[in-house]
Order: sequence, then structure tokens, then C-alpha cells
Amino acid sequence: MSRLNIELPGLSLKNPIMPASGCFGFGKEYSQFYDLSILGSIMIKATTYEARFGNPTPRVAETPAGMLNAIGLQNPGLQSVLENELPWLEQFDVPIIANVAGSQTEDYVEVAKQISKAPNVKALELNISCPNVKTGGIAFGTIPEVAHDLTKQVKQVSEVPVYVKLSPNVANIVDMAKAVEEAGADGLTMINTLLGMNIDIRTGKPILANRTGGLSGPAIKPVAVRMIYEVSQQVSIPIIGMGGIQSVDDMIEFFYAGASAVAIGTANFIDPFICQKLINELPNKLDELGFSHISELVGRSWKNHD
Amino acid sequence: MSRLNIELPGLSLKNPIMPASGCFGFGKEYSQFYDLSILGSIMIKATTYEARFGNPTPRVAETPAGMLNAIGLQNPGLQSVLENELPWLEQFDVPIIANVAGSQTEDYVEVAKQISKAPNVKALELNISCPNVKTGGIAFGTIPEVAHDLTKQVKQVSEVPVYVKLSPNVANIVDMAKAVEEAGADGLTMINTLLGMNIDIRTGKPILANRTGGLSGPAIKPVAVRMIYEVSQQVSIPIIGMGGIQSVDDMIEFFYAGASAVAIGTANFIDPFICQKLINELPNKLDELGFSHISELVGRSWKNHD
Amino acid sequence: MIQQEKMKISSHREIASQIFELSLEGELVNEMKQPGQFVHLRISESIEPLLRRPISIAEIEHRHKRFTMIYRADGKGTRMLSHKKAGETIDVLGPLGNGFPIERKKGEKALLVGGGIGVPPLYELSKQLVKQGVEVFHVLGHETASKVFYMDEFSSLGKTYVATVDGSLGTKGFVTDVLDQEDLSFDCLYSCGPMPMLKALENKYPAIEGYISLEKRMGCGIGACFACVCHLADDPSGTKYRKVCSDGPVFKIGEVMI
Amino acid sequence: MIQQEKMKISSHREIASQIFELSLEGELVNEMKQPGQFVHLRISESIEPLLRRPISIAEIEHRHKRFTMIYRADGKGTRMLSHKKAGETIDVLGPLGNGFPIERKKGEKALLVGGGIGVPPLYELSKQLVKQGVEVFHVLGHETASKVFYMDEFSSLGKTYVATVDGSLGTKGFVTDVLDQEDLSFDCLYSCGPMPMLKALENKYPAIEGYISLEKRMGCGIGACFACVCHLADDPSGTKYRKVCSDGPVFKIGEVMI
Ligand SMILES: Cc1cc2nc3c(=O)[nH]c(=O)nc-3n(C[C@H](O)[C@H](O)[C@H](O)COP(=O)(O)OP(=O)(O)OC[C@H]3O[C@@H](n4cnc5c(N)ncnc54)[C@H](O)[C@@H]3O)c2cc1C
Ligand SMILES: Cc1cc2nc3c(=O)[nH]c(=O)nc-3n(C[C@H](O)[C@H](O)[C@H](O)COP(=O)(O)OP(=O)(O)OC[C@H]3O[C@@H](n4cnc5c(N)ncnc54)[C@H](O)[C@@H]3O)c2cc1C
Ligand SMILES: Cc1cc2nc3c(=O)[nH]c(=O)nc-3n(C[C@H](O)[C@H](O)[C@H](O)COP(=O)(O)O)c2cc1C
Ligand SMILES: Cc1cc2nc3c(=O)[nH]c(=O)nc-3n(C[C@H](O)[C@H](O)[C@H](O)COP(=O)(O)O)c2cc1C
Ligand code: FES
Ligand code: FES
Repeated sequence: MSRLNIELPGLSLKNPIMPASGCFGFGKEYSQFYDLSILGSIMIKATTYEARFGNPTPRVAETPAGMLNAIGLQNPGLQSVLENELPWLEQFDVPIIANVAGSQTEDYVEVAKQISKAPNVKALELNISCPNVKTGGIAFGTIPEVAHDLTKQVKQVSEVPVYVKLSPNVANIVDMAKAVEEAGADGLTMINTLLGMNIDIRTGKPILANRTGGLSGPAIKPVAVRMIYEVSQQVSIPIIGMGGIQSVDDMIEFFYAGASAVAIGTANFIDPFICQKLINELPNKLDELGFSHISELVGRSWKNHD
Repeated sequence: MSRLNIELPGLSLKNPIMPASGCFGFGKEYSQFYDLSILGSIMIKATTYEARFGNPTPRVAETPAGMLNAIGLQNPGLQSVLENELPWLEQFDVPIIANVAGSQTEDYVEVAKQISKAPNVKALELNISCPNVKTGGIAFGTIPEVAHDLTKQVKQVSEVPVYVKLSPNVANIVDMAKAVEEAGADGLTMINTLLGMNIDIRTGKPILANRTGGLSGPAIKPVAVRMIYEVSQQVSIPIIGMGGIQSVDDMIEFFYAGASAVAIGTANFIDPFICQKLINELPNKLDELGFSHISELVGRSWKNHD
Repeated sequence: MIQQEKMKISSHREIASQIFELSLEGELVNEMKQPGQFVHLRISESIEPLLRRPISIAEIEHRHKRFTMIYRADGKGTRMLSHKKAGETIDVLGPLGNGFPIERKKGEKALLVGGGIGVPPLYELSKQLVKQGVEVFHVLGHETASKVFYMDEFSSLGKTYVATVDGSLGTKGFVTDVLDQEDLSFDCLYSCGPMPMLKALENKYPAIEGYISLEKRMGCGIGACFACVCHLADDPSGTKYRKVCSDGPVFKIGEVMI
Repeated sequence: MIQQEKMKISSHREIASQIFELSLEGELVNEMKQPGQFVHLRISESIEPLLRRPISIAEIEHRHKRFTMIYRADGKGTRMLSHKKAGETIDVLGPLGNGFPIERKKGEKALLVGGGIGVPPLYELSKQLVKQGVEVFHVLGHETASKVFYMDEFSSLGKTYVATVDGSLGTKGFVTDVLDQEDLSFDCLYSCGPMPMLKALENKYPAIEGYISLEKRMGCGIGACFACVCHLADDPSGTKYRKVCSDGPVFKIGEVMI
């Protein structure tokens, strides 16, 4: 398995494959299907300071090669995550990336401060890009100065490296990436969902109660690959890539584009064993392509090789 | 057919269905399949002042439920369009929307001035959003002030109403829409393609010679619907909607979202008869949904009805 | 235990207008315990449709390692499903959720009320209740006669009333119209169907012991994505919830807000 | 005239490793004029794969309203195509483009050079040339013996040489190695295959009359989208072009930049 291991700030990954935040809960449900210790890491569901119920239902809808969600960051709140979810995950030999969300800077800072002390939390993922929360959230993800400031404040209190999760709903993703890199981000995760909507022909109304939601799944893969390709050439911090990955070939695209590791979101809903399968299939793919270690693929689409 | 007619600035449309720019050339090829006079309008291929060869090939690639293109605005140039393409189209009883492109303001202005004098050109579509042209183009489509200024200058010289084609590659589509409305735009067309990329697993390199390209097709439909939904509530000029339409149900979503007419792009490549089919099927769909005229659907997703 | 299995279609036929009966065979049937559980079907290996579809278990035949579903081919996914033929396989995730509690005393009476595609799970429920010696009454509501299915099957288990909206079969109107006419007495109520029907039942029988099965749009189907939550009924804070996929789909009447 | 038709599969079989021969029947065959034209296939009614796939016409049988294609199942679309069975239908757009000019005098010699999946269109071409009394030579290049197809068919029309990259059949190496060995004389050259092969031929026979068939990724396949253009060979301005789909896919050697 040593062909797959990868070292990222705070994270010694057995392999570069992990479930994406919000698509794997806090791991319990998927632990019925396979041993979570096989995973490179787990990005747990966004945690906010207070418990949140989230948006009214329907919260998901299907689109061509994609889905929309407007969960609205439902989660049991910081205390419960610290007392119940994270201790439960300690039985597995897997580093946790804690997804941190909030509607104002103080929330982020408080959650980051406390959750980064949990023994199995090895990195934070700063969710500045959730499209489904009304207050303030959008500015964090679309204005470089605001993202810079938030990152800086979170860095000051976090005891583990901080990855910032970028929103694709911007005109210039490189500006966002550079802003958070300058603020001290240790890594980037990208992309979050594209803002979308669909309408029920029968009722004439949006299917989601929240009206708009985040588009994920294969439909957004070309946008994710393009953004990772652009950003990886302009920053020196590593990227964990995500957006529509369903197969080993999809993953390879992300590595070639410039990602150092990948996360799987929507595909877990379609095949609960997907992460396990991809971990098992990756070594054969490396053989087929003639690589000895996964790191040789990173950024190959833009690096010069003979 | 009077259930389908719709009046827009400069355009008396028999029906609200037209091919989208760049997906129908200047009409000749599709005239082999059906009489172009049945169409509501035709959005012809982008015209620039000088002839352009465009980008190197490969120029198209396939993605999940979508395609990428980086044609690079290949066209025979203004003079040839005025002398050959537009006169040829006069044999059909169909108003033409001329898609105007350029890499600097002067180009746009000159093309707009001359092409708006052609007898069958009833409106211009200002292409400020082509993602596949390097110089300048991107600023026209992503910075409200720049778009405002360009629109204003084109309005001053155009002899027909001006529609501005918005790019979806922005954080705030409403700001863009308002900026061009204030500058005097008579209508909006949206959306152009999302910027994307895919990579050939075998070579490790982007499939498109241009590396990135514009994503179109069903994959982008939820983004288009969401943007039209947001913009139509904030502006008072009409919207011609496009992005992934393949069926009558898809069209209905666009009308409900707030579009007054729709354009069909990528779907022409899959089914050359698609526009004809949609025109024929629409009246039955109106019956099924209980509407007597297409205009009753416009904006229904956000308007209050009992 | 939840399993994922490519199960073989042993039969597939249209039993009413747009209503299909689909039987599948495989090991996964061994895990099916309760009536009212459901499975999550992957309709196609392709990206269309992307998401799985939740469908209730309508009959379990452990001896044959076979179970049956009844579904309406309506949207994109179920229409694609309806084209599958016997001998082909379908990727099934299940059994999911918690079904109807059936521990009842011999001689008790149970009222089973179903509406439209909420009717199917009541069939296995009714069979299991009857096996325990419970007397069952069925009140089934449908749009119109051509959509009605399994009348003989239900009738052979207990007295069966039907209502159709257009009056083309049975009582004209809704299941509640039947209930108003008949004045049935019973010890326990079981129901599955559209929200307005479930609400009407909750209002009509505030004091009765009863169980209802809910529908919500789902992502994962196993409790991980929070797509399918509903509020608890007595929760002024508004933060308590149940997940329809893993806590339900069956809830005690009054437990959750409907 | 270009037509769109749902044509019936009359036969479909694997004739070499991953190489399939697919015959379709329908009225559209009446429109097929020239060898070297192609069709644009819609593989599925679903959104996967989204785009049509261009495949050359390998044989035309007007009497039976039937034509045959030979393709390699490699990517997503062609692999899906390979699962279709006789009796099913496929949505075909065609015939497209301009094929090989075949007006030649009786007794002339023609050299046909094909590489890999560029070989198929040469079969119909060869048949039509032979019918006119032209003597044909075939030089066919493949990766390896298991990928070779239609050797008997070509041999029955004229002398046929084969090269495989690994030497597992015929000459080891490329078609140009065969040509270097054999020193064939001919009046006209026809070729279809990978770019490097076409370039090598252009260099080897600068003075000869010849026609080559090109491949480009396509959108519309009918000349409307400008996806498939190539530069003209003698055009310092760099703005002149030909569309492979509607001006080609066959061009006179030297006409376009390859
Ligand atoms: C626990 C449970 C049990 C069910 N049992 C049955 C059954 O036994 N028979 C039956 O015919 N139907 C049943 N349904 C409803 C069935 O899931 C939907 O009719 C089906 O998912 C619609 O898919 P489609 O492809 O027809 O529609 P589409 O419009 O293509 O569906 C698009 C998306 O919306 C979801 N969706 C649409 N309608 C519903 C709905 N009513 N409930 C949940 N999700 C929906 C789909 O799952 C899919 O994700 C059940 C639903 C749930 C939640
Ligand atoms: C005029 C013409 C005639 C052809 N004739 C034949 C033939 O007779 N037999 C045969 O096996 N192949 C032929 N090809 C090549 C064939 O079109 C491709 O192999 C096929 O499109 C690949 O599709 P896929 O689903 O296997 O690959 P995917 O990778 O899934 O294809 C993705 C996209 O890229 C395009 N693409 C990929 N490779 C090629 C290619 N080499 N040329 C053009 N487009 C490509 C596809 O059409 C599709 O749009 C021809 C191509 C052209 C242009
Ligand atoms: C149902 C759902 C819930 C999600 N919740 C979160 C979340 O809480 N925090 C977050 O950062 N991203 C969240 N995401 C975004 C995913 O982590 C991921 O970035 C996105 O879905 C793209 O990957 P995919 O296409 O593989 O799903 C969620 C996505 C889905 C589909
Ligand atoms: C091959 C191709 C070429 C295009 N060329 C143009 C163009 O010249 N001008 C323009 O404004 N839009 C152009 N577009 C964008 C389309 O007009 C349309 O906005 C977009 O494709 C979304 O619609 P669709 O999903 O129906 O294709 C092009 C799209 C494609 C696929
Ligand atoms: S569907 Fe995912 S939690 Fe219920
Ligand atoms: S493929 Fe569209 S012009 Fe040739």
C-alpha cells in the first residue's frame, strides 16, 4: 500500500481517498459497510457552534448527471460532536478532517478553537462556501478579503493545519485561493457545490423547499478539474480535490489536474462501497498507467515531462 | 400557433424557440432538415470584425451530460456575414439575432453598427461572455462596470434592440444583469457556457488543445435555471433562456424560472430536428398543463398565483 | 444487516395502469424482517438516473428468497425501471429503515388504510397480521379504477373497501369517506399514503394507537446525508428530528410533525 | 440527402479483439453514394453518452438496404454500442461528408493503405474500384495479430499485405515498412488511418495523386459547429479552412495541413 500514501500538512494519509464532508455523516452509517480504517481520512459533516436543524424539506433533487442539495448544515452542534461523534470515531485508525462552518466569524473561530483540540482531528476544513445558508456565508466564499480575514483568525486559534474549502461560484478562483494562502491556509479543498435550481413541471415551483441548492455529482466534474488545474499552478499549498468523482479514471483526472488527494461526495449515495472500491482499484490503475507512486501523477497536466 | 407567439424588443416571434448562437452556424446546414421559417428566430454564429480561424483542434470534448467547446469564435468576419450569410437567410421568414463578439470595445461597436443595418437582423446579442478567447473578453463578462460601458457604447450605434449575453462564471449574476440593464440593454440572453476542462487519462493532458473550454448541455441546466430565476426577479427587461434544454419539460422549467423565450444549443448536435420537434410538441404541453398561452408560464415559479 | 446485491428479476408485469409489480430474488431477502421496510434501487449503471429510488417491500417470500415491490412508473427513473425484463439484474440496497410493529394479540382488530402507491407495503403487513390471528380491514384509496391493484389479494386476507376519487370503483371520494360511512372499530391503525391522507387520519383518530409510513425525497437512504428529516411533534426548540430513511419510514402516530 | 433514421441491427459481432462488425438496415442506405462517407451514431437515448459518434461506412449493400461498419470498442460510447443486439435499433444520421473519388480508368493500379480503425472504409472503396476494373493493392497496418480483421475479404479483392507493430502477423513494423520492402507501382493512392501514417505517406509519395481520410473530434457532424476544421495547406494568412465533417473526411493529398 505504500504506493498510495501521501503526506499533507497535519495528515499522514494511507491513501489519497476520503469521503467528502456532508456525504458521509460522522461515519456511523458507512461503518456498516466496511472498516473505516481503510480510508485515507474522513471529512466529517459541517459542525457549527449551535445545533442546527437546517432547511425545510425537500432538501435534495435530481438533475442531469447531478443532484441539488440544500441540507442547510444540519448538525448536532459543537458540544455533541466533541462528546459523541469524534470519540466514537476514535475506534478507527483514521485521521479526521473537521469541516467547520458558521454564519459569522466568531462562530468559526470558536468551533475551530475547540474542535482542533480533539485528539483525532488532524486538520480543519474551513467551509466558507456553503451555498445553502442565508446569513453572511456567501461573502466568506466570494470576496477574497473576507476569506483572507476569516482564514487568518481561524489560523490563530487552530491547533491543527487549516484547509480552506473554496466555492466554485466565483469569477476568479485563483484570486480566492491566493487570498487564503496569504492568510496562512495550509491547504485547499475544492470544489464545493455550484449554485443551482430545478423546477417541478407539475407545480411550477422549485423542487427544493429552499428553492436553490448546491449542485454536485458528475455534472460538475469539468468545472472542478478546470479550477484545480488553474489554482494548483498558482499556489504552493496542496489541494484536496472533489466534484463528481465516480471512478478511478475520474480520480486520475483530478491528480493530473493538480490535486494531491481526492474526496468522494455524491457517489457514496449511489454506491455505499465506492471509497473502498476506489482504494482497491487505484494500484492496478497505477500499474496500467506505468506509475509507481500516486504522487507522480500530481499536476502532470501542466508540468513538463518528456 | 397564436398560443406561442411572443413580442420582445425588436422581435415578433412566431414561437419562443430558436437555435442558440454557435450551435447552428448561419443556418445553411440545418436548412437541409426543415424549413427555417418555422423558427421563432435564429441566433447566428458570433461575428467579429475580422475573419477568425479560432483555436487549434481538438475543439470539443465530451463530459458527463455535457460537452466542452473551445471553438474560439471562428467566423468569416463581418463583411462576409453581411455579403453572404445574412442575404442567404433572407429567403426565410425569420428574424435574425446577430451575435456580436470582439476582443476590444471598438470591434464590438463597429460590428454592431454595421450588422444592425442588415434588413433581417432584428436584434443584436452582445457576446460578452465567450470563455474561449484570451484577450480582454473575460473582463467584459465578469466586471459589471466594464459590461455597462460596452453595452452603452453598442446601444449608441445599434439600429436594433440589444440583448446582452451573460456569463455564468460570476459570483453575482444579478449585479451583471442590473449593470447592463442600466446601460440600456433591451434584453438578456443567458446563460453562456461554464468554464471547464477534462483530461485524457492516457496522455495526462487536457483533451482540448485550448485546455479549457465552455461547458454546455444538460449538466448546466440547474445553473441556468437558478440564474434566470434570480435575475428575472430583479430586472424588468426580458430574458431569452438557454443551457441544456433537450425536451419540452426542460423548456417549461425555463419559462417558469422567468425566461420569455428559449434557445437550444448543444441539443442540435444530438438531434438535428430538435427545434422543429419542440415547436410541434409545445402546444400539447400547454394543454396538458392547462395554459392557453405560453406567456402565462413566464416567471410562474416566483410569481404569486392562486 | 443492510446489504447491497445485484438481484435477479424473477417477474415483472404491469398490474394496473402504469403500476408495475416487480419480484426480485437473492440473498438480501434473508435480511428482511419487518413489513414496511424499503429498498433503495439503482435503476441503471449509467449516470441517468443518478440517484437511487426508494421503493417499499410489498411481499416477502423467504422460502423462495424472493420479494416483491409494486411501483408507479411516473418519473424518469421509474419509467426506465419499468423497461427491465425478467432475468436482468437490479442493484438493490436494503432492507432499509424500520417497518410496522406487528406484535399484537390474537383476535385484535387492525385497520389498514392505504392511498395510491402507499398501498403496497400494507400487503405484507396484512399477511403477517393475519398469520398472528389479527382480524384486518383494508381501506384503499386510488385515483380511478384503472389504477387499482391487488383487490383480490387484499380481499382474501380481510374485508376490503375501496375509494376512488372519480367514483369509478367503490366509494366516490377518499378513504376518509369510506371511514365516515362504515364506522369501523379496531385496536390499531396502520397507514401509508399521501400526506393529506395521513393528516386526516391523525385528526380523525386522535386517541388511537397507530403507525404511519412517511415519504421524503432521499439522498443516501441510510441516515448519512440528512436529506429526509422531519421535526419531532413535541419540540418547541425545533431542533429535534427523525430521519425517515433510518428512524422511519414508519412512525407512531403523533411522534413526528406531518 | 442526409437523413436521420432509426435503423435496425441486422447483425453485430466481434470480429477481432475489441473490433466489432455492425450491420444496419434501412432507407438511409439509399442515400449512400461514395465509399469513405461516414455516419453519426446516437448510441443511447439517454444523456450518456451525450454526443454522437462518427463511424465510417465499411460496406454498402443497396440491394438489401444494408450497410456495415467496423469499429473499435474503446471509450465509453463505443463500449456501450458493442452491447447492442441484432433486432434493436440505432439512431443514425447520415450519410455524411464526401468520400473517395473513384472515377478511374480500367486497368489502372490503386494502392490502398489503412491503419487500425482506418482500414474499414477501404473495404467498400476497394470493392468499387475492383468493379471498375482497377487493380488494387492493400497494405494494412495493425497493432497486433489479434486486432487484424477482414484479411480474407481484402485478399479476395487484390493483393493484401499486412504489418503489425509487434510482428505477430505479416511484416513487423508499420505500413511504410511494407512499402519500403515491396516497391509497388500504382496510379493512385488512397489512405485512412492515424495522422503519423498519413504524414509518412505524404512524405514518401510527394508527387502521386492520392486521397486521405482524416479524423477529428466532432460536434454536429454536418458543418455547423466548426469543431472539426483543419487549415488549408497553402494559406499564409492562416484563416482558410476545411471542415472534416462536411468538406471531408476525404481530401486530396496536399490540400489540407495534416
Ligand atoms: C420510504 C419510501 C417508500 C416508497 N415506496 C414506494 C412504493 O412502494 N411504490 C411506489 O411506487 N413508490 C414508492 N415511493 C415513492 C418513490 O420513491 C417515488 O415515486 C420515486 O422515487 C420517483 O422516482 P421517479 O424516477 O419516478 O421520479 P423522478 O421525478 O425522476 O425522481 C426524481 C428524484 O425525486 C425523488 N422523488 C420523486 N418523487 C418522490 C416521492 N414521492 N418520494 C420520494 N422521492 C421522490 C426520486 O427518488 C428522485 O431522487 C416510496 C418513497 C419512499 C420515500
Ligand atoms: C470521419 C470519421 C470516421 C471514423 N470511422 C471510424 C471507424 O470506421 N471505425 C472506428 O472504430 N472508428 C472510427 N472513427 C473514430 C471514432 O469516431 C472514435 O473512435 C469514437 O468516436 C470514439 O468514441 P468512444 O465512445 O470510444 O470514446 P470516448 O472517449 O468516450 O469519446 C469521447 C468523445 O471524443 C470523441 N472521440 C474520441 N476519439 C475520437 C477519434 N479518434 N476520432 C473522432 N472523435 C473521437 C468521441 O466521438 C466523443 O465525442 C472515425 C472518426 C471520424 C472522425
Ligand atoms: C448532501 C450533501 C451535503 C453536503 N454537505 C456539506 C457540508 O456540510 N460541508 C461542506 O463543506 N460540503 C458539503 N457538501 C459538498 C461536498 O462535500 C462536495 O464538496 C461536493 O458535493 C462536490 O463533490 P461530489 O460531486 O463528489 O459530491 C455536501 C454535498 C452534498 C451532496
Ligand atoms: C460549439 C458551441 C459553440 C458556441 N458558440 C457560441 C458563440 O459563437 N457565441 C455565443 O454567444 N455562444 C456560443 N455558444 C454558447 C451557446 O450559444 C449556449 O449559450 C450554450 O451552449 C448553452 O446552451 P446549450 O446547453 O443548449 O448548448 C456555443 C456553444 C457551443 C456548444
Ligand atoms: S436519505 Fe440520507 S439521511 Fe435519509
Ligand atoms: S463537426 Fe460540426 S462542423 Fe464539423
